[in-house]
Amino acid sequence: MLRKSLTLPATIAAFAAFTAAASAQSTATSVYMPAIVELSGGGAVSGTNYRDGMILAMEEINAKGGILGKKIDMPLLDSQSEAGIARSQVQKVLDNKPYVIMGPVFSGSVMTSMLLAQQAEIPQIVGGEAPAITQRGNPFVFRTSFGAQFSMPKVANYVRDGAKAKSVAILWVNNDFGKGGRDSFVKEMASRDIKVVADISTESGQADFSADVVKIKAANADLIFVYTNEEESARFLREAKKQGIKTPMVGETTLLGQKVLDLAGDAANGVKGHVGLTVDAPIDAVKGFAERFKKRFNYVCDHNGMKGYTAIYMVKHVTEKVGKFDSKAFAETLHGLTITPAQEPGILMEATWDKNGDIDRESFIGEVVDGKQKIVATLPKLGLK
Amino acid sequence: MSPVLQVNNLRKSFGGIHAVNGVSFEVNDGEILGIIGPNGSGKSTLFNCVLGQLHPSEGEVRVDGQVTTGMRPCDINRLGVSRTFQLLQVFPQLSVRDNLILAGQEHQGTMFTRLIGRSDAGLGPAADQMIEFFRLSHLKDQMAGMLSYGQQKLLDAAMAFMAGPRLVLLDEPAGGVNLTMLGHLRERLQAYHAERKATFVVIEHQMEFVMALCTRVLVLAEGKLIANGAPEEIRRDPVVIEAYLGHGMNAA
Amino acid sequence: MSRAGVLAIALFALGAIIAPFMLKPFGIFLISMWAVLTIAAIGLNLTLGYAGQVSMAQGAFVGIGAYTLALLTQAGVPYPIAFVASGVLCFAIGWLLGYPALRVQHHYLAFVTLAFTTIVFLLLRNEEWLTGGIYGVNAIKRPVFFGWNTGKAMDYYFFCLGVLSVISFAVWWMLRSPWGRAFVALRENPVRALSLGLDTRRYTLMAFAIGSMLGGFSGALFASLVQFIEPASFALNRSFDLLLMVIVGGSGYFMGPFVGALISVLLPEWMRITEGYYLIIYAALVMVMMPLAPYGIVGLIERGYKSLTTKRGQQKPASVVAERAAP
Amino acid sequence: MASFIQLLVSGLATGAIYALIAVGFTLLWQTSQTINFAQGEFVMLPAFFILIAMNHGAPFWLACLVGIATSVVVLGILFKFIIVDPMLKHGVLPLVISSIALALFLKEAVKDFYSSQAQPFPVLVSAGDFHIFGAVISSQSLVVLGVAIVTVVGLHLMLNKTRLGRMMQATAQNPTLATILGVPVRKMVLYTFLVNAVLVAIASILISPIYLAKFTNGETLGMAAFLAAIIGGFNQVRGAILGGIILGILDNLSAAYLSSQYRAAFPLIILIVVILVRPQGLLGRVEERTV
Repeated sequence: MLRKSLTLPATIAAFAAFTAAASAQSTATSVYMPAIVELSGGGAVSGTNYRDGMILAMEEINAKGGILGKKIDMPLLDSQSEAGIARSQVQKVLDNKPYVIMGPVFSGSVMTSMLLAQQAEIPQIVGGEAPAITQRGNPFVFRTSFGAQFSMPKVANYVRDGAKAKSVAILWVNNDFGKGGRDSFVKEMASRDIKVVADISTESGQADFSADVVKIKAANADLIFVYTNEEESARFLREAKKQGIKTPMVGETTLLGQKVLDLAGDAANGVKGHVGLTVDAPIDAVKGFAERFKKRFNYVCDHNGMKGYTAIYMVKHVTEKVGKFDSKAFAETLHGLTITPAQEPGILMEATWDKNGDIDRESFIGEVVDGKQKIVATLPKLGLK
Repeated sequence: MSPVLQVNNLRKSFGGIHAVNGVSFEVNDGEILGIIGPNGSGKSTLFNCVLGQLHPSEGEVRVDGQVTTGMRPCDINRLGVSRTFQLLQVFPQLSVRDNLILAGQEHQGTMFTRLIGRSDAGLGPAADQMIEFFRLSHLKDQMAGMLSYGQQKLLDAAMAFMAGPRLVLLDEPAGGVNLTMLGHLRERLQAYHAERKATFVVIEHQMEFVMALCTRVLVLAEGKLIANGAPEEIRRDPVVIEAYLGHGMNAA
Repeated sequence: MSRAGVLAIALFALGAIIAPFMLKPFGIFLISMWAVLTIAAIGLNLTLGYAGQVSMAQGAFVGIGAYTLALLTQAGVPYPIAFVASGVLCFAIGWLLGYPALRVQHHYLAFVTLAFTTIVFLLLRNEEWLTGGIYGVNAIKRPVFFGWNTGKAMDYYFFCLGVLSVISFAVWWMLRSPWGRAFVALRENPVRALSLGLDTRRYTLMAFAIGSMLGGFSGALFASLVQFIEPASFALNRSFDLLLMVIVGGSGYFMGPFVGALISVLLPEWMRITEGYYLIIYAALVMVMMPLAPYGIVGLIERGYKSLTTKRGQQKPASVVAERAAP
Repeated sequence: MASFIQLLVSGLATGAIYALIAVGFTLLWQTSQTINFAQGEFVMLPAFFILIAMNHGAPFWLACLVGIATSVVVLGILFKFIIVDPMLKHGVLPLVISSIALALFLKEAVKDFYSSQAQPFPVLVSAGDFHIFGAVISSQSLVVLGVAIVTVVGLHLMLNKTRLGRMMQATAQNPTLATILGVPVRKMVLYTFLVNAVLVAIASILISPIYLAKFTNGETLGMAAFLAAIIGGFNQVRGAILGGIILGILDNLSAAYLSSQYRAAFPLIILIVVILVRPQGLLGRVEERTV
C-alpha cells in the first residue's frame, strides 16, 4: 500500500509543471497565435504544407516589423491527425489567452475543438472543408478554403457542362473529409439529374484499390469523381491506369495536388478537376509566392500551403483594420469583409468571408498534362454575403 | 448401500489410441483404494474422466448412484468429490490460508452472498484448523509459491479436504516428496481418513506408500484393469509382475 | 492494511482534491481525463490483471458507453438513466464477449477481442442513421444534479472524481470478497480452480462483463468531458493505450490502473520539451521497462518495498512465471 | 467473369505477400512463443533501408541486397537479442506489450527521421501488362506472385528436405525433444528469426511499389499477418500460406461484391468463426492439452 506514496511527489511535480508552463502569452513585443496542425499521422501532408505556408508568411511579416509592431509568436502543436489530441491541444493553448488560433486542417479535428474556441471567444482559422463546420452558428470559426458545399457545385457544373456526363461513379475516402465531400457531391448530382451509378467508399490508408477499380469499371459511368486524400488518390490512379480505365476522371483540389502528381507519375495524366487554390494559377502574386515557398522549403507548395500563407496575412490585415489586438472585434470585423491584393498583397487573391465564416474567391479548372497541373479556366467568385 | 463411486466400462481414446479401454470398478464407502500401473497405463486419464476434466468416449461414472458423466468438474466437486493433481497445483500468488479458503468458498452460499458477504466466506477458522492439522501453521501467511515442494504437496492435499469431501482422488501424492515428508503425508492422510471416514482413491508409483496406506489395490496396464485385490495379493500376482517387467519398469 | 498504506491513500486523495485549485483549465481537463481513463483501466485490470483474460476490447467499450450516453441524452433521456444504461449495455455485451473466452485463451482471445474492437469501430462509422457516422455526436451535455451544474471544468472534474471514488470502493470491496480470490485462481490455474468447485465459466463471464461495464461508465464520463465524440477515438489505438496503462501501471495490482493512467495522461505533457519525439521515447521506455519490471511500476515499488522490509522479499515464487506464461 | 478473374489475380498477388509475412510470423510463434505485433512494421521498415541506400547512390538491386542484409541484422539479430530474449521468461503477454511498443517505436522513428510522407518506390519489373480473359494482369502482379511462390517453395524445401530445415522443424514442434535429439535448439531459434527477417524484407520489396513506402504501412499489414496465421493455422507453415491467400482473395471479393464500407470486417468475422469453430486453424494441428 505504500506504493502510492511514492507516486505522489511525481504527481505534485506534474501539477507544478502545468502552472509553470503558463509562460507563453502575448507580451508587449509579440502576439501569441498558436497553430495546431497535422504534423504526423494521416494528415501530415496537408498539415506540413499548411504549417510551412504559415511559417513563410510569419517570417515575412516579422521581418517587416510584425503586426501593429508586435512580432508573431506562433508555436506549433501537433494534432497527430487525431481529433482527440487536436482538442486537448486547443484546450491547452486557450490557457494562455491566444489572440487567434491557427488550424487544425482536418475537419474532424476542427469539429472537436471549435466549441472550445467558441466558448473562449477566440477566432479559429481552420483548414477543414466539411460543410458542417460553418453550419453550427459558431461566430468564431473561419475557413481558409471552400467548404465542400461551395466547391461541389462548381465541380458539378463542370461535370454537367464541361464533361457533359449523364452518369458518374464516385470514389471517396470514408473519413470526415471524404464523407463531407461525397454527401455534397451526391446532392449536387441529384439536383442536376446526373445519375450516380457507383458510390464506393474506401478506407483511409487503403493500399489495394483493385477491387474498387473493378467495381468502377463495371459501373460503366461517363465520368469518375475521385475524392480521397493524397496518397490514396495516387494509389487509385495507378491501379486505374493498370486496369486500363479510359473513363475521364474528375476531382476536387486534392486530386490535382502536387503530392498526388509526384506519387502517381504518369497515371495522373488527363485527370481534370476543380481547384480551389493552386500555385499554378495564372496570377503573378501566386507565382511569386510559389517561388518563395520553393526556395524556403525546397518542395513545391500545394493548396494547403497557400491556405496557411493567406491565413496569416488575413490575420494581419484584419488586425490592422481593427487597430488593436481584440479577438472579439477581429471576429466581428471579418464577417462580411473582402480583402483585395491591393489592400494586402499577401492575400494573393481577392477573398471574402461571409457571415458564417465561409470564404469566397475565384477558383480554377485544372488538368494534368505530362505530370503537371495546367489551369484551363478560371471560375468567378460565388458572391456570398 | 450403493458404492460411493461406480465406474462402468469406461473408455477414452485419443486419435485411435485407447488410453482407457473398458475399465469398470467400484469404490465402497470408507475404503482407501490404490490404483497402480506402469507409466502410460491410463491412470491419470481415468481420473480425469471420472472428474469431468475429460469426456469419456464411452461408459458411465456414478457418484452415490447419480450419473456424473458429462457434468463439469466444478459440479462434480460440489457433489463432494475432490482431488489432487500429479503436478503441483496450488495457487502460488495466494497465501496458504487463502488457498484453503478458496478451496472451500465455492461450497458456501451463492455467487451473490459471496460477493456481499465476509472476505473469508466464514471459512477462516476452518482454514486455520486445516492448516494446523497439516502442521503448516508457521507458513499460514506465506505465498504458496514460496513453499518447498513437499510443503506445497501437503497444501495441495489439504485443499482437497477443505470442503469436507465424501470422496478424495489423490493423483500421485507422494511423487517427488522426500522420505520424511512422505511419512508425514501418509500419517496425515490416515489420520484424516480415521477422523472423517472419507473415501480415498490413490494413484501412486511409490509401492511402499500404496501398500501401507491402501486397503485394496487395482492394477491398470495399457488402459485395462488387470488385477484387483488386497495389497498382499497384488504384490504376488504374476500378471502384475509381468505387466511391470514387460514394460521394463521397476515395480518398487 | 498497513498504516503507511492508509497514509498513502489519504495523501493521494488529498492530492486529487486540491490539484484542480492549482491548475488552469487545461490542467483540470487533463486530470479529469485521468479520472475517466482510470475507470476504464480499472475495468481492464479486473479482466486482464485479476482474471487473466487478455482483452483488446476495452477501447470499444469506452466507445459504446460514450455513444450510449450521448445518444440517449440527446434523445431526452435524463442523465442518470443514460449513465446507468451505458454501464448496463456494456455489461451485457461484455458478458456475450466473454463466451469466446470460455473456448479460447491468451493470444486467440486477444485476436477475437481485437476483431471485436475493429468491428465496433466500423459500426460506429458506417451506421450513420444511429451514430452520426464519421461526423460523430456533437454538443454532449454535462449533467446537473439537484441544482449542481457540472458544466464548468472544475465541477465536472469533481463529478468524475466522485464516480471514480465510488467505483474504486466497489471494486476494492469485490476484490477483497471471495470473488477476488476466485479471479486470481482463474488467472493462475483455471483447471485447478474448476476442480475446487469454482464455476470458472460464470466467473470468467462476470470478469468480462464487469470489466466492460467499467469501460462503459468511463465512456459515459468521457463523452461529457470532451463533449464531441467520433468513431476514431475508439479505434484499436484506444484499446492499446488502455492495455499499456494497465501493464505499465502494474497489472493485477489494485493501484496499477491509477498510476498507469496518470503516466499515460501526463507523460506527453512532461515530455513536451522533447518536441515531436515523445512517442519514440514512450515506446522505448516501455520496451526497457518490460524486461526489468514486467509487473509494472506498482509491482516494482511493492517488490522494492518488500525487499527492504523483509529478507524474503527478493524471493520470487518460482512457478508463478511459468504458470502465467503457459499458452 | 473478367472482373472476377481480375479480382482473383489481384487477390492472389496480395495474398501471396500476406502469406510471406504470415509464414515468418508463425515461425517466430512456433520456435519462441513470440507474437510479434510489430510484424507489419517489420515489412514497412526494409523499404526505408533500401531508400536510404539508394539516396547514397546505390543502384536498386544493390540497395535491395543492402536492405535485406540490414533487415537480417536489425529485425533478425537485434530484435531477438534485445527485445525477445530478455522477455521470454516473463511469458507471452509482456512480450506482446513489448512488441506493441516496438511497433510504435519503429513507426515514429521512420516518421521523425525519414519522412512522414509516402515515398515512391521502384518496381522490380516495369514491362507491359497481359490480357487474359479480359482481365488485365500487370507484369508487376506476376513478378510479385512469382517471387512469393519461389520464396515460399524454397522455404518449404529448405524446411522439409534439408537437415537444417528438419532441425528447425523439430525445434518448432518440440524443443525439449529436439534438445534431447542433439539439435542445437538455440541456434535454430536464431535461424527462424533470420528467416523471418529475410521474408519481411522480400515482402517489403514486393509491396512497397504498390503501397508506396510510408511509416503507417505496417498497421494493415501486421493485421493481415495475424489474420492469415490464425485462419490458416498458427502452428503450420502451410497453414499460414493458405491463410494469406484466402485473406487476399476474400478481401478483394468482399469489397467488390458485398460491401466496401465493411470490407475490413469480413476477414475479422471469418477470424472469429475460425477461432470459435476450429481454433487450431484450417490446417493446424490440435495442441493436446494435458491436465
